[in-house]
Amino acid sequence: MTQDNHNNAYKFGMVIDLDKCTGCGSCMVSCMSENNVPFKEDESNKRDSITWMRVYKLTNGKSFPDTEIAYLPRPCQHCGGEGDHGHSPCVSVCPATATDYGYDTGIVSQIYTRCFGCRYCMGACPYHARYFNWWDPKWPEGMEKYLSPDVSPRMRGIVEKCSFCYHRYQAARDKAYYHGDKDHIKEEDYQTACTTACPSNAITFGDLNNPAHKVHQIVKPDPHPDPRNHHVVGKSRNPKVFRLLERLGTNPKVYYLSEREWVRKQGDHYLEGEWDKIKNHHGTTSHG
Amino acid sequence: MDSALIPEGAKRCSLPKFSIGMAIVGAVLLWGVWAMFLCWFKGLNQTNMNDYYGFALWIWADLAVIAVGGGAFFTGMLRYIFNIKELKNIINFAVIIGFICYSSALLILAIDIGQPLRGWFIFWHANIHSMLTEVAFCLSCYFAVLTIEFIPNILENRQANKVPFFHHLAHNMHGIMVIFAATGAFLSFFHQGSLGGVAGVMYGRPFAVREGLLIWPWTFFLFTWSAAAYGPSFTLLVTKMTEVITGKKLVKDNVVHLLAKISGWMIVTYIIAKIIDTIYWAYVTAPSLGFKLSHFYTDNSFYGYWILITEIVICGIVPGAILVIKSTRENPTLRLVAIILGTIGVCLNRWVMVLQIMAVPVMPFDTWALYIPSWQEVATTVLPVAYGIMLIALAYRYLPVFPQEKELNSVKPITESE
Amino acid sequence: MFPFSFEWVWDIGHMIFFGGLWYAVGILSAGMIYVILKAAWDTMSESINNSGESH
Amino acid sequence: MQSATRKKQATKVIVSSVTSKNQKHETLNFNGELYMKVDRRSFLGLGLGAVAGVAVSPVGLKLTDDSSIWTQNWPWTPVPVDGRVNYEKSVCSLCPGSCGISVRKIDNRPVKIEGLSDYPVNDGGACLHGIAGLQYLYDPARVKTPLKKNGDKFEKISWNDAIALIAEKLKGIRTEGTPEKLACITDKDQGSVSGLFRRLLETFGSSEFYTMPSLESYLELTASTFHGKGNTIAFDLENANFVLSFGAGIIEGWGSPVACFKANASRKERHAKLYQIEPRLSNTAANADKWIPVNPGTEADLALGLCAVILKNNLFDGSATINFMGGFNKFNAMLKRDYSLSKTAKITGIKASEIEKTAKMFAKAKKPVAVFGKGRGDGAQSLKELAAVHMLNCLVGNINKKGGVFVKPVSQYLNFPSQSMDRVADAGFGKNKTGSTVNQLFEKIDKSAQPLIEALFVYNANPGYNLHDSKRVKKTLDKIPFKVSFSSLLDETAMLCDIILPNHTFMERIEDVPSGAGFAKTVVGLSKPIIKPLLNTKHPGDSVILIAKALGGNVAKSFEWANYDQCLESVTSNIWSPLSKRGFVVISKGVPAYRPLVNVSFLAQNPATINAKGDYALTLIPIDNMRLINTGTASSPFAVKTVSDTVIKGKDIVVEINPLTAIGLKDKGFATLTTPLGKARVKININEGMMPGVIGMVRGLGHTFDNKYVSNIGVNINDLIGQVIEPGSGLDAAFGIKAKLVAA
Repeated sequence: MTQDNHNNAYKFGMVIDLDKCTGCGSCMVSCMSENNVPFKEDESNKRDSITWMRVYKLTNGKSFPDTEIAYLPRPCQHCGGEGDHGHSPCVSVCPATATDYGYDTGIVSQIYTRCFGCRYCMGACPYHARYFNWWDPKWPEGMEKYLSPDVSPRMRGIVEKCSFCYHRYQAARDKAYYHGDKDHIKEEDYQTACTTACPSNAITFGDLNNPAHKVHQIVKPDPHPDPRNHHVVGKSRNPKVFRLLERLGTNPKVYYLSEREWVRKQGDHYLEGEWDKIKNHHGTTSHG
Repeated sequence: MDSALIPEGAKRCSLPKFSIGMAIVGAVLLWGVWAMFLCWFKGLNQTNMNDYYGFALWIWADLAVIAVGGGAFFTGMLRYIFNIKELKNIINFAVIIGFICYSSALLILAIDIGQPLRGWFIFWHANIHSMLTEVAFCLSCYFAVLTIEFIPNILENRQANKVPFFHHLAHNMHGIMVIFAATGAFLSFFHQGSLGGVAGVMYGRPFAVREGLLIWPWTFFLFTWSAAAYGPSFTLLVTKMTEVITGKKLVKDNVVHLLAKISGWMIVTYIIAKIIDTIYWAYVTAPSLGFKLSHFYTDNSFYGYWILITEIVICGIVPGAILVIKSTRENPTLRLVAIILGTIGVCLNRWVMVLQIMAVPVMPFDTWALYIPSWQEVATTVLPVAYGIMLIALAYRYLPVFPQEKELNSVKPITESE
Repeated sequence: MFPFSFEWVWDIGHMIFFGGLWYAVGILSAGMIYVILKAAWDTMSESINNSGESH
Repeated sequence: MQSATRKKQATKVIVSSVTSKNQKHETLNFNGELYMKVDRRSFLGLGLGAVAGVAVSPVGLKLTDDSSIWTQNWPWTPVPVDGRVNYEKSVCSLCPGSCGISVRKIDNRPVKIEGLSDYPVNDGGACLHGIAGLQYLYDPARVKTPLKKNGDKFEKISWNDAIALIAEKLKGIRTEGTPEKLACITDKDQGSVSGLFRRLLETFGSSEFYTMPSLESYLELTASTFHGKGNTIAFDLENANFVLSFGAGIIEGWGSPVACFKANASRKERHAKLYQIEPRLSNTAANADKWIPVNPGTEADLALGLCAVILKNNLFDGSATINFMGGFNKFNAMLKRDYSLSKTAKITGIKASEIEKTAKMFAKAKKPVAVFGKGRGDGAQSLKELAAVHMLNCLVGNINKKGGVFVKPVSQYLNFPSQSMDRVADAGFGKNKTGSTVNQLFEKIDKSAQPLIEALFVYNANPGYNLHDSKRVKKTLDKIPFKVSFSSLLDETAMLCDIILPNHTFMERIEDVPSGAGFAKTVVGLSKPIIKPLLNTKHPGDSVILIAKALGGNVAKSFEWANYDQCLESVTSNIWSPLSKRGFVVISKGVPAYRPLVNVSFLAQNPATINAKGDYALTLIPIDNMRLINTGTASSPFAVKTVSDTVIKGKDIVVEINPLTAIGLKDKGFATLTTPLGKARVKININEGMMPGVIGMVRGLGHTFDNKYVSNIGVNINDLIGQVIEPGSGLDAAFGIKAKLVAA
């Protein structure tokens, strides 16, 4: 079952510049509109509100007037799992193979018609990127007319999450196939709905395996496991780039970029004094 | 009126009195059934679960009943495989309790899943890497074993046993029960373990994750061990309750002492392992992920260090000690205290391994998630209790559950039919 | 669940897991079939014996 | 013996019942007692047999499979219809931003709105409201047909009858010889539809044409105060390297939002600085290089204080002051007198050293620009504040320089043919306008015993919601005998009107959409009908033309187009060809070439600073949140969904206060907010990013019309703040109001 997640395949990923992100919410709405996400009367309980892309507000914890705010958009992190072998926290626990890891794309899929709603994957995901359909999705009379046929609306009782707009990948693949080069999807042909919508261009999306792609150039992923923690693969060699809860070994494909140290520090947990030792360590020195 | 069905020589209360009792419990059961249907027809929005709290009250109940139902597999293993003869006097009851617990667990799972009509996908599209798949397979198979173990007892009903086929069937089943029991022990070992594994493999949740052996995190073994340790305690507790309610002595002291002693030693060994596991987790596993122990027990209104101390010391070391020491074990009051504490302890452990896991924030900027169950959740959690009481009452009334009952409650002893 | 379903992979994990499962299911069903048949046989033979006696 | 027989027979039945029906009949031969017992057992056996039989048959499997397939295709879960994908370009007109959009359609069905790449305003980006635009199109709360008020209820009415009714009323007013008693309120005065309304009023004989307060109107007012009438101001944010923003929510929807987002995001690469001056740590303040908390309402004083530092230290651009007129020395003397460093520090609550440092940084920056317009820029403002901030630009000489402020004539791309005026029209149009602003209009109507206005047209505006003291505005509206709303939704103002003429939404209509709101380039886009009108609505331009034709006479003569489409093509004839082909025309870009005069007379006399009304200890100020619209309509369900639970919780509005102010109040607890105007129940959010002594409440909530997803949530802050008219400008300058908070 263990397959190679490193070569000859796409590894789609994202880097979000938190200094550019303004928390405007375009990515959230673009995602909802692209992926037929429903809405209900009261969405103020954020713990039962389906937002594949959720924007968290971070504060530096200081009091007035030294307070600072940053926004952190959180799509599904499309974890590669420990050692980047494809055993994402959610995929490895799903009892019915309703969520799967695409070794050819690095995308964690969700099969709505197979999921039977045990919610184990939600428990296993530390990012709360997975959402349960507690209610039947209902559109006000007439509004179902704007639903896109590219993404099927989900039924009550199942789990859903960000798919990196997988249908856009399929469209790009079809296009590449049509143009006779089916193995090479162009960077601009496959972009997620949140990426294209972001008015600040804070989101960059592409193939982390492809050095020509912007994500690769920003992230500079380390192909070797972190010598301090062999579960961690693909650590960024850019000192300003981090991943959420990187130390857990989930190996997300969503990276974050910030010049602000306090923001980077909020990406993970550190024991006293650890941050100062760790903050300047950025992957191995060798190149791959 | 139903005297023809009551075991020969046994005294039971009058049918009207019995019916009234059943009606009261039945009302509670109906309340639970109503809630269950609400959850099925309207969906899980009937609960107060949410995306942070995907596992909630009844999953705790599910794990708890399976843990306390562990008395069945462990007693069965001791009775049939290790051939400890005395235990035959309590094995029927242990099996019934196990049957109730496991059927309840399956029912809860059927309510808990968002798409009950697709529940069978867990078998059909099984992901062998998932601990839950292992749970589902072993749980269903083991439930089959418990049913098989229960059937002879049912067939021993006075009227049923008059049917020659049933009589022979019961007899033949007893004959090869060792094979079923062995299979049951094997299955039970794995599913108890995989329930522990459910939490332990969640490496995205530093509160839950444990290192382990091969594919199994330590919680795998701890769960099996704790079920084997506390399960018999629960069997004894229910036996005691049945004795109090019926006002009769049903199991001889030597049998009770033996089971209590076994439970005691299992608890002591388990709690040592649990303490080692906790220390290793608190000082090695969690810090390696950047977490201090205080992260898991402070900054919220419910989960404090008290829960850790209650589980390990008050409901672990204390009952273990009481049951291991002969003098305290044979003191009925202390023994009762011990089996009650033990039962609470294992339930608390399951609570921590289900509910606290969900509550602890993982992302640094996230907050504690606490939730209060809805009445539908409470009702469906109470449902198995009502169902269990009814089934025990029916079984006690109509089946020869306690072989020693007649001997202990009549002037002239009657020999066993077996 | 079955080797003919498309998720099936002939790897060590599937073989051990499903091997264990089918083994357990096999024992249980074989055991039950055995006791039912034997009980039926016992009943028949007893009933034949009984009939013989009563006539 | 007896019992042994029974047992034997019973067994036989049990065994045989599964195998043979014939043998079962034998049991009928037994006597009664025996028969009963045997039958019960045979029944049991039969039952078990049946269960076993069904269990081994494929029926169970088939049913299990079918039921799961059913759950995968629940009929109540919609299945979107597939079709051919195509994209159409258009322009969004939900806000003054005027972004280009690309609409993805499946056959003729729009399914997604995205930003249009290469559009000169937004180049691919889009804001959440634009992306959610289809929710306005398909909103079930839309007005489906013309409505006429009868008592408290609306009745359906045909278009013909509605137009006839309006014409009859208006003719009545004209016959009375008081055409000036027809007024009109729209959102803006740019574009052909507003032009048609104004034309209708003028030819009818009224100058009572008002626009709602907007950044555009403030820009024009500021420009005319300094540089003469007919001018407007734009900010070259994408090239400025030091932006000193006086509370302008550059990433909160100020100006042309997406263009501002882009300019702001590019700061990182351009190493451009942003200093944000406002009492609250807004997203703009958080994103800025420096946040300077200022006492609310003292922004003008701070700006003048900064001017004083610049002048004192001779840091101003000498060559720029050549163009100054209107008493520069007087202005200088006034600053020396009233805005010494220590005085300014005291008023604004900012350290003197900080003021001095900021002034020097601003003056020494290569391409500095000072930006005004608190929040989204369309809220209450005083001309003093607008002017004081703009004075900074004038002093550092960044007018009509790259990265500075562009002063340019208001774009006149429309060519309406000359209109026909009769005697009544001339007389009415010649009369003085009742108020210089819409706020003043309502104040005068409210205070007057006579009906100043007999008929009112409201287009794309919701004064009954948007203006301060909205309860009083609604009462004032009630004093106007005849009101017509041109609206797609039954909003607060429309509900008070006598006739509602429903508009096509921007997805259903063609229209010229000029950019504005301080955007450096002037772009006219063409909004196109992406979908055929879904309801019995009309283009507002067509509604106006129909009314004009029904009025007859000189009015009808001035509206000789067959319909709006023809009108648009003719009035945009200069640019129609490129506009219709490319979808947009860039009227001007780059730095305007001329050096405008700078008239400082308004500031030289140091107009009074407006203070907040009331004597409570705290000050309530509005917050502009990007995720909530605060124009007349409510935000879309998607937008409301994204709003944080520290803004909306359930149906409650959450207000922000500093922990130091929150004495006796608990985070997430309830409190009663009291202002001189009224009370509201609010939830508390204790927030370190709020200045002590200040309460922040979001704008855009508390709509009262019927829409369960977006309406009846929280309170409308305009119910709690009363207007304070600035003498001279006529602007409502109430930046906030004094308030108290008591735990509830």
